[in-house]
Amino acid sequence: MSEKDMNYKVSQMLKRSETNVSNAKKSFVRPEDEEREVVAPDGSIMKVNPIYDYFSGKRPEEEKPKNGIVEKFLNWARAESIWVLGFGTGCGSIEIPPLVTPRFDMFRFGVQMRPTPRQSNAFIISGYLSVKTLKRVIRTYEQMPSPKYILALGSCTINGGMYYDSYSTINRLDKYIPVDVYIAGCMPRPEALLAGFMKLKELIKAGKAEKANEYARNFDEYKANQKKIIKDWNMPDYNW
Amino acid sequence: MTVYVKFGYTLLGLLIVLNWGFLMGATFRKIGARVAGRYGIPFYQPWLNLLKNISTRTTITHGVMYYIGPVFRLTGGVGLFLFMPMVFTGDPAGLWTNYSFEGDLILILYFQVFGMLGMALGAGQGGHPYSAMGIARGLAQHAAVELPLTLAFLSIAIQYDTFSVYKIVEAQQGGMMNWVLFTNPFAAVTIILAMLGAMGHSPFNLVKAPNEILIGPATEFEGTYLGFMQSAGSILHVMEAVLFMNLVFGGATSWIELIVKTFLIYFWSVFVGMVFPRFKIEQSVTWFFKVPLLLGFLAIIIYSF
Amino acid sequence: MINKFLGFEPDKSKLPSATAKIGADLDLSSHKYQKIWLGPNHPGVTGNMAIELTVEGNTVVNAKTHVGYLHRGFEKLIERRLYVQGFPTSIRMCVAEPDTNEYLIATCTEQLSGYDKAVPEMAKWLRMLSLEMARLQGLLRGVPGQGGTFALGLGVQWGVYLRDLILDRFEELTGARVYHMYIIPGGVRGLLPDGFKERMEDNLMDIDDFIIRIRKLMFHNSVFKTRAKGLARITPEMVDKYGIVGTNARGCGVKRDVRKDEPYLHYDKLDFDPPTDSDGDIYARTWVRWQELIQTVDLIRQIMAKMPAKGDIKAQMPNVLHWQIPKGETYVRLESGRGEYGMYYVTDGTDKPRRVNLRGPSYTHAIALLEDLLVGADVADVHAIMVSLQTCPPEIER
Amino acid sequence: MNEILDKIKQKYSAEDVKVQRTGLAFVTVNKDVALDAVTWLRDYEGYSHFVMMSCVDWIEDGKFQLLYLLHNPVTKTDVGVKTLINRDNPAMTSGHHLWKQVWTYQRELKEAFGIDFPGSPRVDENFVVEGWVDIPHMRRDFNTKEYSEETYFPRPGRETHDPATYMREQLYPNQPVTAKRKDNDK
Repeated sequence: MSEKDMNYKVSQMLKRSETNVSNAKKSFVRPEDEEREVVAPDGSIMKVNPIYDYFSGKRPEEEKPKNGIVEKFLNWARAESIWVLGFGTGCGSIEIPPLVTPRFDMFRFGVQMRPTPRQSNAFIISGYLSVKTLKRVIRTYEQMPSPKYILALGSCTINGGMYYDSYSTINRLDKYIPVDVYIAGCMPRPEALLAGFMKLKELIKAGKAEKANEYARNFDEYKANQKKIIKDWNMPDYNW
Repeated sequence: MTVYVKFGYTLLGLLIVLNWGFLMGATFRKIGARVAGRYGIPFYQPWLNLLKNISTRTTITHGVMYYIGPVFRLTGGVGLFLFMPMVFTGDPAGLWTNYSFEGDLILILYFQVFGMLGMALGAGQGGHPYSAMGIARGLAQHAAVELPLTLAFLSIAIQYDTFSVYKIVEAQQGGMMNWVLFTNPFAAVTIILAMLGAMGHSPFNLVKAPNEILIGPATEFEGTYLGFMQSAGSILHVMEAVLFMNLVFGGATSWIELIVKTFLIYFWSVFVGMVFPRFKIEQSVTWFFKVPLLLGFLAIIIYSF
Repeated sequence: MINKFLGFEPDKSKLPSATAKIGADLDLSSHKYQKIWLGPNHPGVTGNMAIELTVEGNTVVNAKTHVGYLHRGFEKLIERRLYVQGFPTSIRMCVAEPDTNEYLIATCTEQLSGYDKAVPEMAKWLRMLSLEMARLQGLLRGVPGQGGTFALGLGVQWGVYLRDLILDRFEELTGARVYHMYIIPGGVRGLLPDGFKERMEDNLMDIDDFIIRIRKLMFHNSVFKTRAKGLARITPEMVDKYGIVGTNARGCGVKRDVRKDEPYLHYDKLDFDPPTDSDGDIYARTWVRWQELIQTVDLIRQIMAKMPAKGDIKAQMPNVLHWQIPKGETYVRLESGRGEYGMYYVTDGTDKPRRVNLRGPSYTHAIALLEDLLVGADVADVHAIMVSLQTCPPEIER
Repeated sequence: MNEILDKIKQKYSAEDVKVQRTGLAFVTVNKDVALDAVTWLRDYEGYSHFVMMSCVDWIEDGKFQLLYLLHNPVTKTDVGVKTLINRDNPAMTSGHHLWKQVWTYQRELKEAFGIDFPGSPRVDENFVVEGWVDIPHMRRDFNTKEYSEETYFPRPGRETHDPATYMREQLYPNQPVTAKRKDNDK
């Protein structure tokens, strides 16, 4: 199938899915999350919308890098201290334990694990993503502080891999969130992961790992893609 | 003029303590890695982490208290430092004794809790259920640690008839046999046991356990706040070690001695933490209320008569 | 939701009323309870799953397991692949011990097409070797992993290192590190390389040393005992009620082991006795697994000693691209490191299977059993209980 | 083994009794007595271990085939009790009171095949897929490849081959095509 045909097909699919989504839109929000009017303690009536809390309505903004040598110095520090979020999204996470243990020991390169998205700046998408996980990945990614980097593990994040025809897993990760480094293989060896981290360091030091800004810039496009496959969109558009 | 000189020396001392705290943290992570058979982090990793944390672009807010939490914690560490004599030179107004005065032991006890309370307020406003849970656990355990610790401090204060840390150090000079470790063994053993809880290493680190809950109070903090908190943590660790060194192990007469002694004191808690899993909160509270509390009472009773 | 889609709503009043409820009835607006989610993004959760806890203070009053984060639709995908194409797909169903899936799907297809008698002797021994190695690498992660849930990370570090050595041997034998595809219909893919037994013996000696160290580190450790004893107790009555299998059942004294009960391959020619314990708590389960670690090392030694030096490794099979299996159905089970692991395989006479359904032990352990065991537990123990049941989410949702 | 099969034949007029191998047999009984047979096997014949519950979609016959697989830990034998239910309007009596894990299977079957089990706890909740709007995903008439191509974004340039056709083209490019096999990719 040529590129042109594919583009045509994709545009057709988008059209169709838009109608689908609009038909089946309302039903997924749970009753307690629906927008409604409640009576306040003083008797007044106020509107509440539980899934939009008070800072989630804001769009992400581009955060410009600093100038020249300052940014270079900070980039060096960022590259030498990469904190990875401990969220194993797929079967590739079986290769994370060897990385933190004697055989491969990624700590010596300044790569460490952190348990919460607030404190980590690298996210290993370890393999295929089902739509259910993608929803959580998006929320997690948006909560991570900028600058943030995504390493996509395995061929299933590149083009679907052996799950290309599965109804549950996505095919291309870069349609939904921006990816810095792809690590191919099924499953990639720990050495490949280490090489991926080295590549990421190179990118950061060269100032090319600015995908968080790219996400902010193309926010509408990414959101449209995400909403196309997440049929039960019952969360804020952006949360941080 | 001497006021400014003294101030300068105090600032210098704080800088030394901060860097020593970073280095000590890195060294012990490296020791842990070597026990496991790993190479471990480079020794300069904590400075890089600090730089990286400061260079984070996003800043989030959950309200005023959320900002003040890390500041409180840092204040706790710095306050502990300000009133603690670091190096004993024989001169009560010496340059490295900071602002130690009569009765600073009580102030130091207060500052130990201060950081924890600040964290409680900050993390509470963070709003994350794990933060609240971590804080509840942290305060419960802190109370359990403080009780035997305070009893031992009181016993030492009764023994030397003073609440000044400087005078306690002074009284211990002149040979190893003058240390509290030998003159008041009950209080010393109480402190050595309660120290494990105060240092926050396994088995008493459920507060920030990543498995049992997320990482407790720090769950919502990021970027600069986290950098602040980790710096404050480093200072607190060194200062706790200095406190125990001053009270039990005869103080230090030079920076070299201070570094060696704090290293060994800190090593004790790491040594235990390496091979023991962590207690649940009720189990650790029970543990502190058994042997350490009993020994603390004994120490008080013996020196009251 | 599905009802609406199908356009009918069954009349529930005509069917026997069954009012059994799962979980307690809680008034969440009373502010007495708090809902917290453990996972999917949580370092304490095994794999990618979530537990929705309702807590009262520090005590869990209700728990719900949420799975599906790893759903790939394997059973659907295999239905539209040739029998041999189903292989690389199916083994990814469980990443902890992938070889068990290879054996199951190979045996199912062999049984249904009548080739199960044709599998050569040598291939059977090699299959057994690969299965036992898979069990060993799973246990090397699992036994110290239980200490890891209580923050005893040292054992995990040693264990995962030794697991890497076993993966090296796998690489030598099969060419792959995690997903091997070694067992194929009709036999296995290759013979033992030269010097394999010596290198394996070297690693096994390291593991012997590790077994002694881990006993000192975990089972003689007072803090570990304090936390693990009496926690999440399984009684023998619960075994049949919940469908508990494997080490979880053996931990409370119910001796069930497929290798002994219905010996497959050449397990009847090996000398072993599955270990049991009577307490049924986390400590007993871990202790059984530790004993099984010793036993697995012994079994690998026995297999390497008893296997023939040479022989055919693959039966003559039809062209896999045109391989059609007559209509039939079968269920094959084996003993994996987590317990009975089985596959229901239905063929309809074409070149693709009609239905493949995997029965993983976690399906019952991690949902029905875990939800009941968690009630009344401390929040800090949730992770330990989950790991002690050897939860493996991919085999629940496939 | 044979005694029990004879008993099931008499008691529940089972058809299609097939011994697959030593210690494993499948019987088909009527939908109304299926759970009776399962209960009887559990309580009187010692088949106390519930192995699994499964469903096969025989779309040609318009039937769903439900399977209750039971294991006897004493005699080490398995009996699979099968029953056929109608494909349009599928519903089955719930068996969640028999074993604790049965409701999980029923919840999965409800989601994957659309078979209803009235009275089974939490049967209407999501099991593995979230926000599913298509027909139940394990039914034979649900085409997963088509769905995937429509919903997700296939990467241009990725090719999939039917193995038989591809190998024939590669190995014997000049030979005329004789095999009548259907293409793998519809």
